Amino acid sequence: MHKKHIEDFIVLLNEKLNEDTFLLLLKHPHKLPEINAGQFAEVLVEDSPLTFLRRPLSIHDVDYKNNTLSLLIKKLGKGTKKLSELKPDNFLNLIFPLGNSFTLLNNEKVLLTGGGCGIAPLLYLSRKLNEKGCDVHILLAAKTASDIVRLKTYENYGKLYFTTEDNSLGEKGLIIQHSLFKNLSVFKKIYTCGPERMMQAVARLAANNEIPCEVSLENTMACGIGACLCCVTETKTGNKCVCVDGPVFNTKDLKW
Amino acid sequence: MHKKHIEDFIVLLNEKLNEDTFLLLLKHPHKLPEINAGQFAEVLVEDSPLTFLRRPLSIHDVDYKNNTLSLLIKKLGKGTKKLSELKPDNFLNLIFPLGNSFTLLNNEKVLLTGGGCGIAPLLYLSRKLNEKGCDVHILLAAKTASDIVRLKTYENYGKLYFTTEDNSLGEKGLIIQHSLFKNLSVFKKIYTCGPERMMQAVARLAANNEIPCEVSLENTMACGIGACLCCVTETKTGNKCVCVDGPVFNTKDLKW
Amino acid sequence: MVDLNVNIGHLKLQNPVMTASGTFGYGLEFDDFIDVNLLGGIIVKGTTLEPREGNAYPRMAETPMGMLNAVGLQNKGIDHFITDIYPKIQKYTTQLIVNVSGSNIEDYLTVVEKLNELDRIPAIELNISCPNVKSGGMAFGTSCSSAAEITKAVRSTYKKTLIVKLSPNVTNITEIAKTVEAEGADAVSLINTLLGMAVSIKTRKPLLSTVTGGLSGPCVKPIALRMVWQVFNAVKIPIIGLGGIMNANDALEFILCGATAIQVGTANFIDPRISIKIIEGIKEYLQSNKINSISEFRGSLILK
Amino acid sequence: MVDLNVNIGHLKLQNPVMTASGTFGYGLEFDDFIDVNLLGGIIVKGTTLEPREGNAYPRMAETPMGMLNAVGLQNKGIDHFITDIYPKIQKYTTQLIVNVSGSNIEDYLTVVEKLNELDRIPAIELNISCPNVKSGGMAFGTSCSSAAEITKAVRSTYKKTLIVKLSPNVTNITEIAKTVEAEGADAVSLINTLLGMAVSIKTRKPLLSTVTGGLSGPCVKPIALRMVWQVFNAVKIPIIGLGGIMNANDALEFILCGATAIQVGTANFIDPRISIKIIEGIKEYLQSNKINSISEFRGSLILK
Ligand SMILES: Cc1cc2nc3c(=O)[nH]c(=O)nc-3n(C[C@H](O)[C@H](O)[C@H](O)COP(=O)(O)OP(=O)(O)OC[C@H]3O[C@@H](n4cnc5c(N)ncnc54)[C@H](O)[C@@H]3O)c2cc1C
Ligand SMILES: Cc1cc2nc3c(=O)[nH]c(=O)nc-3n(C[C@H](O)[C@H](O)[C@H](O)COP(=O)(O)OP(=O)(O)OC[C@H]3O[C@@H](n4cnc5c(N)ncnc54)[C@H](O)[C@@H]3O)c2cc1C
Ligand SMILES: Cc1cc2nc3c(=O)[nH]c(=O)nc-3n(C[C@H](O)[C@H](O)[C@H](O)COP(=O)(O)O)c2cc1C
Ligand SMILES: Cc1cc2nc3c(=O)[nH]c(=O)nc-3n(C[C@H](O)[C@H](O)[C@H](O)COP(=O)(O)O)c2cc1C
Ligand code: FES
Ligand code: FES
Repeated sequence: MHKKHIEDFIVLLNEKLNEDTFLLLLKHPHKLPEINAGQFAEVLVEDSPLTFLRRPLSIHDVDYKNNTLSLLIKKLGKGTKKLSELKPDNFLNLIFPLGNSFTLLNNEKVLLTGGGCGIAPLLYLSRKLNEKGCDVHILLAAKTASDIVRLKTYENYGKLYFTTEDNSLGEKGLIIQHSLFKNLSVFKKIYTCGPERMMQAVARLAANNEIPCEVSLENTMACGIGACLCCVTETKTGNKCVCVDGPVFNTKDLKW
Repeated sequence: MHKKHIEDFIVLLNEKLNEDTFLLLLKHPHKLPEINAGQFAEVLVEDSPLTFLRRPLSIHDVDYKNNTLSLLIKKLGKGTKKLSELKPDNFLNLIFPLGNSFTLLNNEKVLLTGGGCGIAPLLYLSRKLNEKGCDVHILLAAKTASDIVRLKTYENYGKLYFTTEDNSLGEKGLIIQHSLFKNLSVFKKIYTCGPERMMQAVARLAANNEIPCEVSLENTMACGIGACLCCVTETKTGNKCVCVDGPVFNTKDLKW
Repeated sequence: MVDLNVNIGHLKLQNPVMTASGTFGYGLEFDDFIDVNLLGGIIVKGTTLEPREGNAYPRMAETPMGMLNAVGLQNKGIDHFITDIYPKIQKYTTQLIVNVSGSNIEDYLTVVEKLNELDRIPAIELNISCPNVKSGGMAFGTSCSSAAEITKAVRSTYKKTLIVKLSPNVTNITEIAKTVEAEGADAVSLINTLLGMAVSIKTRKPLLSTVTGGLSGPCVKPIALRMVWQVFNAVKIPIIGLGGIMNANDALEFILCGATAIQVGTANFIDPRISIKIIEGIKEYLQSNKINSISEFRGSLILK
Repeated sequence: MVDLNVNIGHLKLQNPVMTASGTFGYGLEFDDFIDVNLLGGIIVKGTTLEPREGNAYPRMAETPMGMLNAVGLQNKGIDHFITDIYPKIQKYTTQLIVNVSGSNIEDYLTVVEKLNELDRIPAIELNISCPNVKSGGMAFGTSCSSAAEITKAVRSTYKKTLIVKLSPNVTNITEIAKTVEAEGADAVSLINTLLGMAVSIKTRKPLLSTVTGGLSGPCVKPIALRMVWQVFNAVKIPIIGLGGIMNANDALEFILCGATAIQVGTANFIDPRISIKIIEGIKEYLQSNKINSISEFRGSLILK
């Protein structure tokens, strides 16, 4: 495991992507330590009376040349709202990189699929897989086209597909109704994140097709470093901490 | 008593006056209600996790033409530090005007004296007394010259005197060592605010010279409107609330 | 339209939002800010037999998301209340409830008998939980036997609605609640303040003249909610929930945990209009969730 | 140089700052952030006889300036501790204290006897105050008789330093403290978490799988300080104070109120380096106030 760090990042950019999603580009004051795809950070929300604990947020992308990383965040409540108000030159304190990471393959055909702000860790993952020569297919699901953000960036690392419930982009319907799921066996691995129900549906189809499937779980966390045992998920070998034994799990180990 | 209001003011100006003193110029969105000299406001400090209660701050000056009022604030702790970071166009919620007020005289010679941020209410008071034809003398005390702020503004409404402990401005020493105190009987009334010990010294000399003396007391407050009874001071007729029966008291009523 | 009416004993409230004793003066202090008559009711300041000067200054200290107070029941006594305050607050059409304190049972009884005579006071809240007085106060509320004794005595003379206000500074609040229910209380209100303390490392002194004081505000909400839920599962009489309610969401949480009505305390200091905003917020929540009445929502916590 | 050494029973701490059980793992989780050996000591996770899976998810809820937890003593049992954890933490030179829990006296005794054999464990903290387990836990800590019984039993077998961790969910914490002192405890630590609750009006469900859970963080500090002060005035054995300590000022407040040492709990989640910063801050305060030793400062609250 990589050494964990705690550091004040400098906000370079806070870009509003749609009504409630924004991208934070953060600069590390020194050399950015190594980060794997699927890892997350515990972010300190300052000046927010009712936000006592840090907020776990996936690392969306990493740029070692510029020592920056980015977070893709959906405004959900008090903490994320406060983060959405950050301005360039503000500081943001992160504990990072946390958790395990996705297992990467070499030169294989893989499917990355997700919805909502669940897609945050998929960008860095798609880049890593692309670098390893994989044939990367990315399926993003949403209610409507405007929910899908950073489309152009994903396109750099794989072939993009969409489902929208209102048929405004890609195929109409839910994620598992997409035609890709008709012929799942062409993929060597499926990676998924998003709402739990969505991930479970994907995992079930992956299992039916005997394709390994990795999910990134969300969970309420207090420490993010395995110290409090607040973030457990049930696995076939007992309760595991999502923050250190996850957030990435192979679905065959989960009690889904 | 005037009707009390609760209102979001707009910050027009936040001027740093010295290391730890600043002036907030606040615009009322509508017509500013009438305010008397000596009254204060309860100010809501937002986005400050450890500042739960409002902060009482004297009304430093009032401009009915522009519907603005100003606060003169010393950075002391969490709340005042937060207020010092306000920027133009920010909102600031005030409950105002609160408390009683100084008793004004017509066409008399009066002495206003204070130190520290205790001088905040003296500006509006000096203006009111000046308007009423009084011969206004203002004695400001500080450790050193740079502690004394808004000098030019006070000059508009009365004759200024100073004491500084390091002799950098005016006479050297403590407030009551000023030569004005040698001949106190020329004044019909003394108004004082500042550190309690300073006010008590002034009040004692006023009493010795049988000159009426009004003080503005500070106190820890929760509500500012007489509802909680947290802000009492002992008077000869029992405990009185500084927020409604004060903050101005005639020293003869206090148990000093 | 949603139905916000609730009953506490014989008392009918037009909505479940009341203001807590000691935080709302006699209501008059808030006339500049709100129409007090829109409230379900107001609980006026703790009233004792004799006038009380209360504790010495300082009486207040801010704490993380809360405050400590050591007012110590400063009030001018029941006779002054009757001659000076009562006439002034009769203008209100909302329910007026008097919070009663004392240092011994006889004092309580004398006050209660006098209040029994006042037409416009349909209920009292028996404060057996004030942590800020030397004798009486909280002492009555921290043992079942003394809580029983005082409730029984007051019940035998007081015929209108009797609310008993419980102390959270106990090992088992359900036992106390069951005891006062058994002795004839029409309702319980909880919680009063938690005993706390604050000191300054600058002066090395306590921040309160009394060293310890009563903690209130959002910091106590989790404890208050838990106690309301425990008592809701233990007694049949209505519960009035309070402790750290700052907005309509908080109020709804208490009702979800079983409170029939709620009281707004410390929040009045932060926003003097908050009690009215809470009524509006409750209405909106019920409407947008298609719940017809507040009683339908009460205690509807889902334990899967 | 200021003298930060303190003694708790036979235990010598290089400074009064320890980390609280359940909030610091086994220390190892913090190696990336701090030099754990700079601490006065660490209290490792609550350890039971048998492995425990703890409570179901969700186990955590944020509250105003605090959090609720319902971990429920998840741990792999004492034997796993001895074979797998103990070898790993022996690298530390700081004091290692094991927090012990159980659902009956026999379980406690078996665990304690096993810990008695471990050279590098000079003390245990007897947890008679966990609110998150069905049987045992807090039940032992909320009555004098059961607190006495378990302390006596453990004392008769355990020869090293015995710290008993008290529950704040009681009417009178001084009585419990006096009882465990009389039964031979070398020190008391207080407070464990306060029983609280949180619900969602969106889902209408409790936020914890166990409905109620343990409240910690700055919100409880006023209560914890008060209890430390009360117990300081009631017993002679050292007090380890905790509850909401977020910085050196908070720590100093507890010491001012009589604590010999303090523990940092929830604050470790916000800043994993905070315990070390607190040691630095205490040093600076003493230096700039010209106080030679922490024991000189202890309990020096000025009551005028
Ligand atoms: C490992 C991990 C990685 C994550 N990565 C991202 C990411 O990259 N981008 C992103 O936008 N979000 C991500 N999340 C979710 C994010 O942590 C929450 O949205 C955030 O903590 C909400 O904080 P808030 O203060 O805005 O909401 P709050 O005001 O605390 O809560 C608002 C509502 O959201 C619910 N809620 C709060 N936290 C969670 C949670 N962790 N899971 C489910 N519901 C919750 C609350 O119950 C409440 O109803 C991640 C979570 C985890 C555990
Ligand atoms: C009627 C009235 C009028 C006032 N007018 C002004 C004014 O015009 N300008 C101005 O700068 N200040 C004024 N004050 C004082 C001002 O209210 C306090 O400085 C402010 O509340 C401190 O808040 P804080 O959050 O910065 O400090 P905190 O972080 O709360 O406290 C910092 C330190 O200051 C002490 N302290 C806090 N509040 C007070 C208080 N009210 N009295 C004495 N000590 C206190 C605390 O004990 C602590 O040691 C007035 C006070 C009153 C009661
Ligand atoms: C300043 C102050 C004075 C109080 N006075 C009384 C009182 O006289 N009688 C009483 O029963 N409760 C009194 N209380 C307790 C409140 O009524 C209420 O029970 C407590 O503050 C918890 O609610 P809150 O967190 O909403 O404030 C007082 C509380 C405060 C803050
Ligand atoms: C997640 C979590 C787990 C805890 N587990 C234990 C435990 O196993 N044994 C114990 O005695 N106390 C446990 N506690 C209580 C703490 O040790 C401490 O007494 C309490 O949190 C108050 O201190 P704080 O406010 O500084 O956190 C736990 C607290 C938290 C937040
Ligand atoms: S969040 Fe603390 S162990 Fe995972
Ligand atoms: S501050 Fe509440 S009565 Fe004065």
